[in-house]
Amino acid sequence: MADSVGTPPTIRIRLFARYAELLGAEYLDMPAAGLSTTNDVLARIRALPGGAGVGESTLVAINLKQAAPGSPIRPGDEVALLPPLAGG
Amino acid sequence: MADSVGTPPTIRIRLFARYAELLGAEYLDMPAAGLSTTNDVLARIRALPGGAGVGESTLVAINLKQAAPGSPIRPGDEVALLPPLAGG
Amino acid sequence: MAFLTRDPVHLDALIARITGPDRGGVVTFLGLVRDHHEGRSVDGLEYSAYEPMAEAVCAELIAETESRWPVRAALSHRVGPLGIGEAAVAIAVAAPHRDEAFAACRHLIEELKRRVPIWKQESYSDGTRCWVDPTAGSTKPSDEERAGARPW
Amino acid sequence: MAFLTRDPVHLDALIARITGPDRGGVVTFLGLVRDHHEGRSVDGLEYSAYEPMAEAVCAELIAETESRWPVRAALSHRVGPLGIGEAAVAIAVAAPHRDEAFAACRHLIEELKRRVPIWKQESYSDGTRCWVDPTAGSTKPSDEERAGARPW
Repeated sequence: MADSVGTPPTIRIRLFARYAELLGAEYLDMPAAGLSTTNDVLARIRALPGGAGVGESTLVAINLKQAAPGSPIRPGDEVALLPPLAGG
Repeated sequence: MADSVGTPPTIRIRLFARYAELLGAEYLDMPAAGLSTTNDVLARIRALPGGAGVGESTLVAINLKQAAPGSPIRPGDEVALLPPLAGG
Repeated sequence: MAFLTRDPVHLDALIARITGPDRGGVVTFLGLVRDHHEGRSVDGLEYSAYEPMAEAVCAELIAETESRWPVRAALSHRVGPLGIGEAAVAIAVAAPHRDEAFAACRHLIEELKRRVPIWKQESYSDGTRCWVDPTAGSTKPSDEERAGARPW
Repeated sequence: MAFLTRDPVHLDALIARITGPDRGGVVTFLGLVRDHHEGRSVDGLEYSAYEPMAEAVCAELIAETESRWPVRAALSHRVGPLGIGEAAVAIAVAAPHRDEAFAACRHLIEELKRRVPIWKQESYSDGTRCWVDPTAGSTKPSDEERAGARPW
């Protein structure tokens, strides 16, 4: 398929609330290379300008499901970084 | 006072729900003589036709306040015999 | 403010009486008329009360609840005939925090059942009626009640 | 049925969805917007959500509550701007007995706060805004937030 050559596989990283403000974006599409767990995603985000505010209490969801720290991710996944929840 | 001669002191006994049906009355005015505690009132009521149904679980109130078993009563008091409560 | 009412109870109105800018947690309890009781089919029921005492005890319950927890509380109890599904009792508690609102609301319904002089007569689909006795193992209509009909 | 809404939540409508002739005990919880938070005067706030996940988690909470207790449950959570005193969340639980209704309602609000991806930004009377972090000791506006204004 042309796609497999033309567009390298990506991970969509969703950002919310304070994290969206810190990074200045509601989502980022990143090359999947080197991103094999949620910890890799967190490390890459924290290296960006504003990313230092993505703290230890960040929850991570993969494809709308909360995931344990260090869960594996695959190309095409949507990984959401959730600041401390404040509903209710 | 004429009253003290003409009308001997009474106790008003209020009856509710099942007890009003059993005794056929919502209240009875009884001569206070011989009625010095709530137990005396219960005994007198239980001796009336239908009064046998006024059971051990009867609660007693004196002048709108729930009273411990055997509480003293005085002429002029309103004594209420409360079947098991069923509000709520 | 009367606690007993012959009219339908409105939860929103009850809540409106107790909320305030400092009270962010509201817990309510509604007791609705069920369509059966101990296996018998209920058509409707009628509540009666020793009204002046019931009013006094309800006021006492609200006062003691508001002194034990930092809450505002309100309650309303129906008297007279009710149909299936209608609210017999409504309680609302507002508090700065939800712990207190839950605890105080629970306390109010338990104490109301224990202390407020109100009685309930159920009418069954077979035409009999029965005064409900929560202290009894089960509710059986007495002979008088089967026969019908000393009017209340 | 959507659990998130931009419109005011109506407790009566929520209750009507879960009552039934066999469920005589209804417990509800309302979370209202308070006028202060940690000593600061709040003018209003705005909720935002990871909407598809929030809807999925709410559905999961209702399902697990209804399987753990013999209850029917409903909930509604606001997103968007809210004023002081408005209900941010409403939960209603109906059960045959009040024990279950209280327990299930309490469970729902605790789990909702713990698991549903919703965030709250408060606006204070001094013009600053702050994302509320219930895991933090206290809420302090960051420099970015003080400066104002990356639009959300």
